[in-house]
Amino acid sequence: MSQDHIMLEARDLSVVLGGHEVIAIPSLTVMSNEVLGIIGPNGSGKTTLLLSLALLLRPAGGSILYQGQPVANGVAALRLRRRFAVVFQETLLLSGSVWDNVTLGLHLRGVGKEETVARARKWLARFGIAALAKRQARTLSGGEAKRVSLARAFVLQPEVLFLDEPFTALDSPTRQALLDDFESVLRETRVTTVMVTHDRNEAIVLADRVAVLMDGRIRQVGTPEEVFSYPVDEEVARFVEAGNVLRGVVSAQSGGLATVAVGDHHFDAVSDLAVGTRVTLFLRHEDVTLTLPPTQSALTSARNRLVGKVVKVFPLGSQVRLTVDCGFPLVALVTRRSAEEMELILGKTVHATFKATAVHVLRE
Amino acid sequence: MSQDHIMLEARDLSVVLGGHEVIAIPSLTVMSNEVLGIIGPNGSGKTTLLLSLALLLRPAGGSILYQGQPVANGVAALRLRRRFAVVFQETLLLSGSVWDNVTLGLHLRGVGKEETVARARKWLARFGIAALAKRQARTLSGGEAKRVSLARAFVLQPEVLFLDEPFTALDSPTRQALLDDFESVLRETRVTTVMVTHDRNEAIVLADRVAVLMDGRIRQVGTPEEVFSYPVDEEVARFVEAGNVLRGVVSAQSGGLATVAVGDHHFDAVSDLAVGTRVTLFLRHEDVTLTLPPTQSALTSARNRLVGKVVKVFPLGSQVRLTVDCGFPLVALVTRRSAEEMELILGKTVHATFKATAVHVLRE
Amino acid sequence: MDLILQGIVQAFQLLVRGDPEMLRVAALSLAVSLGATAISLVLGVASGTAIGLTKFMGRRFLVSLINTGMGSPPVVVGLIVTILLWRNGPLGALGLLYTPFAMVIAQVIISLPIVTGFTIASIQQVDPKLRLQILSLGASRFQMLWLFLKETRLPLLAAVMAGFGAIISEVGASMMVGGNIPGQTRVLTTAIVMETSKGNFALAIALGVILMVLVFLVNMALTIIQQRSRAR
Amino acid sequence: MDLILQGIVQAFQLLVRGDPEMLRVAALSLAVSLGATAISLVLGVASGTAIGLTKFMGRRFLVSLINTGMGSPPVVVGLIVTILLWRNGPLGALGLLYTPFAMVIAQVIISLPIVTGFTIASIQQVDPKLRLQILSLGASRFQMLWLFLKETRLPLLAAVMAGFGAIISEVGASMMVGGNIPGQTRVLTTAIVMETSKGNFALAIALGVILMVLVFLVNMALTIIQQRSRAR
Repeated sequence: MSQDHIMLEARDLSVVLGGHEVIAIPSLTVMSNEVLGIIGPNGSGKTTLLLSLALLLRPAGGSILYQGQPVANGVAALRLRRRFAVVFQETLLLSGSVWDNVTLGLHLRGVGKEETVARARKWLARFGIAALAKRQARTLSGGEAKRVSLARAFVLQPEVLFLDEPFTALDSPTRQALLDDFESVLRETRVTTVMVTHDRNEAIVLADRVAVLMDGRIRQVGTPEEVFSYPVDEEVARFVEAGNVLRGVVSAQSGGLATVAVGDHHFDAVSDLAVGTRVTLFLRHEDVTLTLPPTQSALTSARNRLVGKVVKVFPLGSQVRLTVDCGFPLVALVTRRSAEEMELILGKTVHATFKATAVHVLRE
Repeated sequence: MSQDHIMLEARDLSVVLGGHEVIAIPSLTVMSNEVLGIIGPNGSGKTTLLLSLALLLRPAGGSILYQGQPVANGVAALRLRRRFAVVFQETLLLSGSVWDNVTLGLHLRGVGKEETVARARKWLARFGIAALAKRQARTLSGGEAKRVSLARAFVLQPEVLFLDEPFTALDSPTRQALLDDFESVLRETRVTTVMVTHDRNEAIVLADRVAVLMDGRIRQVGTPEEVFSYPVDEEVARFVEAGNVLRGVVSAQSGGLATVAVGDHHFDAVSDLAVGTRVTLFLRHEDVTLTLPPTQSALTSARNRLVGKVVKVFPLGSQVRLTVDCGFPLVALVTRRSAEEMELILGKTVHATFKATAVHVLRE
Repeated sequence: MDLILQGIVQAFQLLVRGDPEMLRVAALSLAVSLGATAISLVLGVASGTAIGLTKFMGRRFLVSLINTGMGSPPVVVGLIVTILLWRNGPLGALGLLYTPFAMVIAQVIISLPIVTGFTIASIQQVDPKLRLQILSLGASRFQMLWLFLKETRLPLLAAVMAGFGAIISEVGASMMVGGNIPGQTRVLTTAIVMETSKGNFALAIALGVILMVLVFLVNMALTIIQQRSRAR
Repeated sequence: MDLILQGIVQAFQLLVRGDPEMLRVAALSLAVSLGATAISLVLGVASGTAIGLTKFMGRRFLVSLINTGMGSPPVVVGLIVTILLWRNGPLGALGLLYTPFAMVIAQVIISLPIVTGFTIASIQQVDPKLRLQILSLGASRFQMLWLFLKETRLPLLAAVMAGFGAIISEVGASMMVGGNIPGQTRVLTTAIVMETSKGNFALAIALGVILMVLVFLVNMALTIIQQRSRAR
């Protein structure tokens, strides 16, 4: 399947709940084999949008198109629904064993016994829960149950996978282990995925594109780099806690201080990840300091230093957001007074520095 | 009452719940007229400690001393309890009107009608809820109910006031307005106060001393400056999210950028508070950059720059915590590699810089 | 068909003109059931509060015993009370069998577990910190108990209503220990059974209407109380 | 005192040797109440599921009507059924009065609101997202309904138990529409009332023990079911 093929599309989508229009979206597309992250504050309609796209909620207006064809109701919708799978925040396992749960969707589709067994075995193993097959679903821990609910979705080999905050409500180590497994499954299957999350790091690590939903409206769609570095407005910026998103590989490691190669640049960051690990760096805009050259190369504890030209100036009240082209764009937030004193205008050459301790390293 | 008088003391306090010793404290003192903040992670036993000190929970071992005298049981304890007042996280108003709630404690003590009316009127007015006196308590909003529960405590003119996370579960503007009112009441009455909180800012702004409770043990007691700038160990540091705490007054204000005078120094910070406002500045250790002189006074967007001598070096794995004496102690967290390259040893003169956007300004 | 229509018409005539026999039966029914409810209220709230607020060995067993009592058939209660009050039974000398007092005793035994069980449940639903808050306001142990019961008064009222509702519409035990003696121990339910079996539908319907109205009022009050106590 | 001790001793003799009269009464009681429960199960679960899963005008009113039905006195149900089945009543031609069929009818009317009400409540307690989860697994509307009911089977069993418990220990309606005819419509409760009033404590106690055991078993099953469904 080509990457630029539209899998799912919403047009003029309107969802009304309790007399209020909670979703109003002129257009939203999900491309084949992409992971689309939907982020937004509580009550912004993320789950409602997901349910509409997954054909589990009838919209008040507009249409959902599957591979270019509008979705009809009734038996046709059922046939389509059987190409989708949904994993909710709550694990929602049915009574019975883990095996019963994982095979249920196949039984509902009338899949033959042999194939059912083969597929269920494969996905139980893939999520590391083969040993739990005979356990009663209600006796599982939160992390185990979540693995079952993921296996139950993947066993269906869906064309589109929908996830509603799947990793919330898990404690941190459980969550990290599951995220790692899930990510490798996702990379391997390349299944088209729509994922609702409120966790910025999850979106950065997993999503190919991110849609920001606020008050039922899509405010911005783009790559994680675009959305987190260049939020369209103040409100989006405040919600996503804007920062620079850089992708790279750990190139050196020494006692908890890692060097990460981003293109031709090398940055120091506090992290104990091994050499060769693919990582995403997150750096808050306000943690980037700009200095005017010529600057003496005095030793400073700000380990990362870049030279670049100001290519964008965006005033924000008492502060100014500046984009510096250092081979890649780096965004810094400085006070208006600094910007005036330093005459930070378009084309000005500046040094950008940031401390190794200010860089958040996320394993990809 | 003199400031150095011990009001309440716990000795060898041990509280056992469900077979586990949840509190084990060799000694803890509450001085007259001080505000003692108790901070700690969830489940560390903060509330249990508060209830023990307030004589609402019988300890398994040890004793509570009130003004040097061990507390007995029975009628004597009741007489002591009537010198205390407790405000819980939940407002726990009784049915009936606001007036009924605020006067209840006085009725229980058999206070005369005239005095009851006078005191209730005073405290309803003081917390801005005089107009609500006749309202049914259960019809109040969260913020209003919290004000009633505070008035209900202050009307008792307690010798010791106990507060269990009183400002949690309120939305941000309501919380700020109430915090302001509460703080001015506290400053005015100088009532001895024991306050449990998980909010660092609340502790910085309100407490004279802070006790850090972890796993039922007091790990550190000291002024907010001491505890937040110099946590005794890594675990405490990680919990309190250590940072520099500086107290000062806004000396200039221009369009959202404030200059704050701290002793002889002036710092720029992003804040729209008016000139003359007493503030506390909070600056994360990792937001302080150290540079070796002679450094060219190049223009930089790091608006705040100080010169000082390294007076303390504390290695923390891949990072090092350095204290720089700039007239006042300023703590910086740098990578071990930086510390080695810059030869940051005791006595070394360094420049410390931090951006105006990195300073959190808390109104005092 | 005529008989039934006629019965309904006559029933409303009885209701409108306040037939003395009908009023006597309804009054006795109310007197017995209200008396039994009052006794259950005192005993049930006291013991329910004690059980709900304290912890002791065998507490769980006692609570499950009370729950069993809530579900035990009234005819069995009637049988036991009859045996106890039988002329040569242990309490036969009191001569209470086939008197309203016997009915009150039986109805107390039926409603007491209901009131006690409801009381325990409603006390356990109150935030346990409320007790600490009341104590911290300077209440003595006795003042605390009083304020605490005042706070739970709506669920307690529901407990009393449920107890009353159960015994006013109960028929087996009342018939057994009361004997359904006209003018002495005949109550609404036993009268309805008797008049119906005699084909005397007019009086039966009239009494049925009164019973329904009473039960309806109790249910309505219960619903309102439960909604108000939930609203808090 | 002797009479009572004697009664208890005789009662256990009857129980041990399986007295035919006792067995006949118990068997009829079980047959009637189980039959009525089965009918209520089918009607109540179907209508309860429909009401619980759909939204329509007047739904609230219907639910409160069902709740009223749950609390209406059995003697009134007995009165209404008697009138309907009376020899010259609307359904008198069927000749059902004073037969076990009449008792089944009355008991269905008593237990149906209980089963329906419990069904609605237990369906509303299930996470509404479970429906979506089942649909998203590829279930057709019919498959979804079946899986959904399978998920709620424990609370539904509780509903049935509660309905059965209410009618097996009910006395008024059974007496009115059954007539307590020996060998034909005499059930546990009516027999206990009758034998007690005759002073025939041996049989009354034996029947009382059987009734208590049945009710106890139902209560125990209910408790276990409720605890298991809460554990999920």
